Amino acid sequence: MPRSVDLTAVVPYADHLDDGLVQLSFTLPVPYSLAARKAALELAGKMGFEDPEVVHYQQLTDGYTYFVMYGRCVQSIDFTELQGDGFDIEYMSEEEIERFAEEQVGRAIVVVGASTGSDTHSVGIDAMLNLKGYHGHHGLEGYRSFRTYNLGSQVPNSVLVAKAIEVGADAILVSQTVTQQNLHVHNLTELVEMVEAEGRRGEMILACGGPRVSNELAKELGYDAGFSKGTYPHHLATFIVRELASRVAAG
Amino acid sequence: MPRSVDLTAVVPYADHLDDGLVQLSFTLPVPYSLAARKAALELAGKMGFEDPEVVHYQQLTDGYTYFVMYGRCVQSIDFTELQGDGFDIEYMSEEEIERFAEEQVGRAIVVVGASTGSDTHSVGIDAMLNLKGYHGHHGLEGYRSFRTYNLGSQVPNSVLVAKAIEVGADAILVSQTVTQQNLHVHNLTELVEMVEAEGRRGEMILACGGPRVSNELAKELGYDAGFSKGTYPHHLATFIVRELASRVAAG
Amino acid sequence: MSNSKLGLDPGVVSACRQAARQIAEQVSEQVAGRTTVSVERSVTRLLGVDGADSLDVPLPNVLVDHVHDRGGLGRGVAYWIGNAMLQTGRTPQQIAESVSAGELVLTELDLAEERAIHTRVMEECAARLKDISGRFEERRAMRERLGDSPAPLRYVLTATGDVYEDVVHAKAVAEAGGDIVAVIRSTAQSLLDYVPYGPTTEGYGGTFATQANFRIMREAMDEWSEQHGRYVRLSSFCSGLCMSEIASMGAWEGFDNMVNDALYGILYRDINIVRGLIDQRVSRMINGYFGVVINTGEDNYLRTADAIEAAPSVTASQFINHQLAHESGVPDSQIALGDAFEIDVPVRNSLLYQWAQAQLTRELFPDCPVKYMPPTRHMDGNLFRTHASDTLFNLVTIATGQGLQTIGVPTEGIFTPHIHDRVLGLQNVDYVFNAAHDLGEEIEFKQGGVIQTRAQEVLASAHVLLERIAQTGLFRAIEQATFGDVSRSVDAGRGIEGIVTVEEGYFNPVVELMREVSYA
Amino acid sequence: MSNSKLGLDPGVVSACRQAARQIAEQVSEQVAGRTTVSVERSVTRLLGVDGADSLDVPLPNVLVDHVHDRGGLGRGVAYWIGNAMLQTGRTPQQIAESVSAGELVLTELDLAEERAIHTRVMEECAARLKDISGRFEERRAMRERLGDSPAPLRYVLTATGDVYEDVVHAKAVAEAGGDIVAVIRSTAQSLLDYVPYGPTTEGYGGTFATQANFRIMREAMDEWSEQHGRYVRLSSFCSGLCMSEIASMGAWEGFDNMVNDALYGILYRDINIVRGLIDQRVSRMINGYFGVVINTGEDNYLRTADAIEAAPSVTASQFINHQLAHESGVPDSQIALGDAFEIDVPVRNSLLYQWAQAQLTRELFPDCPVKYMPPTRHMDGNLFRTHASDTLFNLVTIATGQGLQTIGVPTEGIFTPHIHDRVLGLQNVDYVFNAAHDLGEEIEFKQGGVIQTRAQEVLASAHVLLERIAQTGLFRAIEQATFGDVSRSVDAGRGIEGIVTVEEGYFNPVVELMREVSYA
Ligand code: B12
Ligand code: B12
Ligand SMILES: Cc1ncc(COP(=O)(O)O)c(C=O)c1O
Ligand SMILES: Cc1ncc(COP(=O)(O)O)c(C=O)c1O
Repeated sequence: MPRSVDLTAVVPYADHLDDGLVQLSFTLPVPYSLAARKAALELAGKMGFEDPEVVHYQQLTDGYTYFVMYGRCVQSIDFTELQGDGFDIEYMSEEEIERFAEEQVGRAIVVVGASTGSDTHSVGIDAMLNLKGYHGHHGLEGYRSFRTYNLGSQVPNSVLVAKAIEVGADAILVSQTVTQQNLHVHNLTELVEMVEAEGRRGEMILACGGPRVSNELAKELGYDAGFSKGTYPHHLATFIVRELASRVAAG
Repeated sequence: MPRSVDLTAVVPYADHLDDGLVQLSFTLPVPYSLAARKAALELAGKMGFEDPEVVHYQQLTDGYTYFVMYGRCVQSIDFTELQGDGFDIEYMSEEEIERFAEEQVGRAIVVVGASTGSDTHSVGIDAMLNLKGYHGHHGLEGYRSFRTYNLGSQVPNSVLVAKAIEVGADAILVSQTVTQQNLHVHNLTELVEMVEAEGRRGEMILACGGPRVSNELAKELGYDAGFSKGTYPHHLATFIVRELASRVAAG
Repeated sequence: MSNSKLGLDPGVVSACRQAARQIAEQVSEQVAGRTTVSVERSVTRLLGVDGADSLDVPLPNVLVDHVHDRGGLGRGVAYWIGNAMLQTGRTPQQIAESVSAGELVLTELDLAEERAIHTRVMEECAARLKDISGRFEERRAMRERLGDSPAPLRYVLTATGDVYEDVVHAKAVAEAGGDIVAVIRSTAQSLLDYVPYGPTTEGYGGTFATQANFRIMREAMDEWSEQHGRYVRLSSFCSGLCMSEIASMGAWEGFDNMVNDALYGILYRDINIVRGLIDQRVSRMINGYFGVVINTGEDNYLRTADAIEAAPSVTASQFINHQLAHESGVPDSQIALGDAFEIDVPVRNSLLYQWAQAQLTRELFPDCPVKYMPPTRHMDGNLFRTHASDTLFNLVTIATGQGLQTIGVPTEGIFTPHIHDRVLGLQNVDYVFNAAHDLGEEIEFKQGGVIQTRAQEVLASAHVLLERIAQTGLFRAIEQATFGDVSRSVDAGRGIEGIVTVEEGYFNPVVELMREVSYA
Repeated sequence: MSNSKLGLDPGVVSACRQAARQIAEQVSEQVAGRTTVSVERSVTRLLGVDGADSLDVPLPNVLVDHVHDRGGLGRGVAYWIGNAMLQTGRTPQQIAESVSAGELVLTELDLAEERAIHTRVMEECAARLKDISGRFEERRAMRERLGDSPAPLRYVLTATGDVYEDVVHAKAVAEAGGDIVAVIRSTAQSLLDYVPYGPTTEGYGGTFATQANFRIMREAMDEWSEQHGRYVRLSSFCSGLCMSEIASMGAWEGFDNMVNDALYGILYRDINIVRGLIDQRVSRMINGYFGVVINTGEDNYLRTADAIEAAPSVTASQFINHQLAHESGVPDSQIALGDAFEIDVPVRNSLLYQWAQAQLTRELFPDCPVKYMPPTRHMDGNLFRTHASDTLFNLVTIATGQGLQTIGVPTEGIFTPHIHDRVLGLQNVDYVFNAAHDLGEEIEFKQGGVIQTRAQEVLASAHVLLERIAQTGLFRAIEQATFGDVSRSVDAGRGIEGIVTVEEGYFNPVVELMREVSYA
């Protein structure tokens, strides 16, 4: 008979339920040798994998060896706890958002956005804000209920914060694409600190986005939300109007 | 200045020394959702990864989600210990083996090999034993110092052991390719048990091979050595003549 | 051929066909006058016998062994069943059960008049075939209603060993665009001289082909097809010692495709040549009759012989297999000849040679769908290397318009695929089929260039080979390791003891009924 | 063009060239009579000035600012240096150091006779250029001795931000067959109006282009080349506010290639149009003079505009860039025009369109090497999807015979590549270049098929566009968002304050010396 998944103790599935197989790959800065292979196996062991196996390894250059491995993960996750966690957001459509905003906020919502620091990647923030939008979905500029300011790219955090204060923004929207050496973390942190230093953190929604920004990371850095690949303008708009409505409701 | 690798505490290298980045991928038997993503992140956390990140995830079918992730491995390996471990075997050439065998063994070395059980993959054992060999390297049949019996594929363990006893084999060579559900482990274990039951374990070298056989696994199962992808006949021959020579020396 | 992209010589092509016809006719003569235990078991199955005894021996085996032990198989099992039906008034299933229970000895019953027996059995068998055909009609209607995918169809293996896991994997395949799910068999089922009974969850490298497993898969995929509005086909293996039986089981359960090639068993499982070819003949007849597409196994040769050197043997084998299939009544549209993308990765211009070979197969057999297999032999644990080879494989598939394509997966060199590996493979297929959709139409090959020259050379060598085989006969050619570098002799091999010389009065209702409507 | 695979109309092609020539001439007129601070700084560099002051301000900046602050830059920095050399007998480097130390004010020295100044400076500059040329000669000899790879050359980026890490990555690239290592710059170096000094280890998304970093890379790669008997080229970026200075630095350190395109800075870094084009002119002159290959940046347009719609703008820009490069004395063999494989993955027949575009570029500029860029915009975190796109990209590269190819890596959509990612990318390149080695020779495109039609349409639209730009001028076209969907106006943008109108008696020894031997 078919066995069924125990959602309180989920492990990876490859060929059979509960086989736990995980693929991993990495480079070790050690010379290509049988000893290198052994090191990779031991390291996988330390990561908690059982029966780790090297299926491919090769020299990259003197002293560097690349591995492709498989191992059996014996840790498990209680999925039932996460399910309840309200993660599966229901997004509103453009029309629903307009109606909701009218009813629950009742005034133009002002947002200011930019790609900050030295980042010249503007396609992400443009996708959210410009009329053209993304994959056939309008950007916020096209919503009746929003008034948008898109400052473009390479915008210093100070300029963005000043503009937000100037126009009395309800939300600041930041895009970050270059993440090497955690550049985005530095940039995003600086912005929050500036807003706080100005004493405006309470008045404004702070949201950020980018291919390697997650909601978790955003919250950790002091933002209200973070958005990653696959975001459409109405996702962002849903979040903003709901958040504003609840703030309005809370007085 | 360039930093140098600390071989007593090696961690994975991706972009920078000691960044520890590892790529992993796996499927979880949970529905495609933000909760699934969260589960993957938590699981990576349990594997000991810091800053785990989902760079791609997708639904496979209802209730199954595939993930590609990166995480920072904080465990390290003392490579200096492994280096000393004699892993970097020096193989002899065909000529060296012939000479060594003449001098140190002094008689024909008899080996019997097969692909056992239901396994019909004979290319691996043929590569080791047949004259044609592998990638331009002779198989043992072509060595003056060896007398070889290749029983082919689909050979029951009992037949292989009987043949080995019959011809007074110095070594039994087993090939195993089908490994799903650990079929190879069952087959290989059975053979060792048979040889032991016959009271012949001491007299014979047992070696096995196959794409997913490792030296470690072989030893764990009671073999003297295991050989994986990339093995050439002279690797196997080097091992056999050295082993025999030391047994001869030990009396 | 008139607008051949390869500049093939029509004279050489028809000489090849002529030689292949000769070879096939010789084979027919050489296997004539014999039946096998498994052919007889498939007759019992198509008369409606199913189930197993308390020791898990399938009733078709019980029945056929019963007759065989008593020296009666030379007349054909149908004769004895027919007689018993007349004498006892029971159905074939009831007869089998009684025999199994030891309550009935078929060879000891009074014998009815021959004509009467024949008529009774034919009537019973015709009714069964009609049932099955009716179910296939419904299935064709379903396929039309849900809509059919254009070629190349995406053919995907599952191989977990557990039929319930295979269902999960098959759904992932369907969701990612797979058109045909093939449940790979547990290793060495080829060697069993019976078909296991019931659902199974413990196979290695594949899942046992049992009727229950077929049914479980079929129901699951039909459900998926209805829910998602796209028909998903199923496939399994008619190979080994039970070729024709599995063909019958597949027919009962509405399988759309069947790997069907005796040569695989002969070469790689050491099955006796004659046994294999007799079983294949009946097995293909059954597949052909119900509209099931058969896949032949030439691709396997390239797993053990060098793909560049062995190319002519692949082409020659395709000609022979094509004729053998015709002789069993399988029309072109149901003959998916085997071919593979197996040239070693570092070979200079390998893509050109692959392209030449793939195009050659298409031009030689324009009405056959061709089963094109992915790179596997030279693949290893470097998942990215395999994925790159699969990309070019997909390109050749679409550019040469193959009929069906077994997809490649990144883990080809290591595992039977993990659930996501096939999805990654199918995404690659989708991408390439779409990106290069009309590439085949768009390009022409240089006159006398590498591709044309290669194709012409392979054809010429295949021709020489076919002429030689027409001289010596297929059996001798197999002995000479013509295919896959493997040699087998005609008087050895597994299953030889299951060959039975037919006696005066032998008859086989399945063959008789099917030949009536056979392909002319 | 006579045996064009695409059936291009030679009349249209020459009309395009004609329009581009007109556009380039207009640009020359529009930027004439002006110099920039960075052009002047590169003059100081080519007179031998190097180093930085205690605040890390590079001496070329100290010197040029010193003259500029005193209103003297209209005569050119060479005039003041030459005068100081005559008056003080010091070398340019000593002069710069004295100025930096506040011991010398160039504009307050007595003024020598103009002719004498000119002669002295020309002599000094010629000696420096000769030094550099000599080193390039040695380098060419080394390249010949070690053997050169055939096109397409494999161009690979490193981008760790730490020059010492870049060395490690570059060695892995070399080992895996990379021909050219390009050290990507730290983000926003474009915006710095100076070149940082010394070795650096803290860049983001790339490593600062400094002379010390250039030297470290060059030494490491020369060592590798000698050890392994294969010459590895180096490349960096002449873009941003210091185009001509970086060209001089690259020349000193023996860099073989340079990305050199003002449009990148203008469109994506908001650098002023005029500033960009003046800097580019001198920068290209320097690259051209020493035999350095320049890479242009048309590929970038396809990262922000749709690759199908924007194709004519790419072709038009190639025509213009080609003429602008000619005007700066760069011969065809050193002009690697930009192009990219950037059509969105799900587009039906995208491979055919890519092929058409790639072939078009080759046929329009048969003697230019072309820099062909990998899919990046539509790549995501699915590493296998990216690798499959890279495989087809590699196929088009080899089949159309591109001059150099920036390789794709599986992580393109996520990270600057990890050390092994480039190796995986290079293995893919190796595989495809080898497997499809002679494919380009082998195939012809159907007359009036998808590929020919597409290429002809793109050319026709490019022609219309070029005629329009020839009417309105390049500046207006940029304002109208013709390239990359980005609009920039001529009187705004960064670096505009660094433009200096030249006065009577202005001279620039670098330009004068280089024009003598310039390409006719
Ligand atoms: C286009 C592009 C460029 C263009 C940018 C033009 C422009 N005006 O934007 C140009 C050519 C100028 C460029 C230059 C460089 N680039 Co670039 N570039 C890309 C590329 C190809 C596509 C990015 C893109 O437009 N994606 C499409 C948009 C729609 O996706 P997105 O940004 O993720 O946005 C979505 C979500 O993230 C989210 N989102 C994003 N922002 C926000 C904000 C808010 C508030 C919300 C709610 C949501 C949200 O919603 C969007 C829609 O779903 C990527 C590769 C790739 N495939 O990602 C490399 C890439 C981003 N570039 C990279 C680099 C390194 C550079 C350079 C720094 C290289 C160099 N040193 O020279 C330069 C300089 C740029 C700089 N300093 O900023 C790296 C970044 C590596 C890293 N992780 O650090 C990448 C990943 C390429 C690579 N693999 O190396 N680049
Ligand atoms: C060729 C082949 C076949 C041929 C075999 C013909 C033959 N006579 O050998 C045929 C077509 C018959 C076949 C059939 C099947 N195959 Co098969 N086959 C392969 C293939 C393509 C190549 C294997 C090969 O020959 N490699 C070349 C040799 C030289 O390499 P090697 O065996 O690793 O040997 C080297 C080392 O391992 C070592 N070595 C090996 N043995 C020994 C022994 C000793 C003593 C020593 C010292 C060294 C040593 O040295 C050798 C040289 O370096 C692989 C895919 C792949 N790329 O690996 C699939 C593969 C092995 N097959 C597979 C499967 C599942 C099957 C089937 C079971 C499928 C089915 N259910 O129908 C069938 C049935 C076979 C069976 N039950 O055994 C799977 C195995 C999955 C798994 N890990 O369990 C693979 C990996 C394909 C896949 N991805 O699904 N197959
Ligand atoms: C034609 C054919 N039949 C059958 C099989 C399955 O093999 P077995 O049942 O012998 O394990 C294969 C596998 O490669 C095949 O190609
Ligand atoms: C032509 C060109 N110049 C320069 C760069 C690097 O950019 P920056 O220095 O502005 O970060 C790029 C990167 O895409 C480019 O294409």
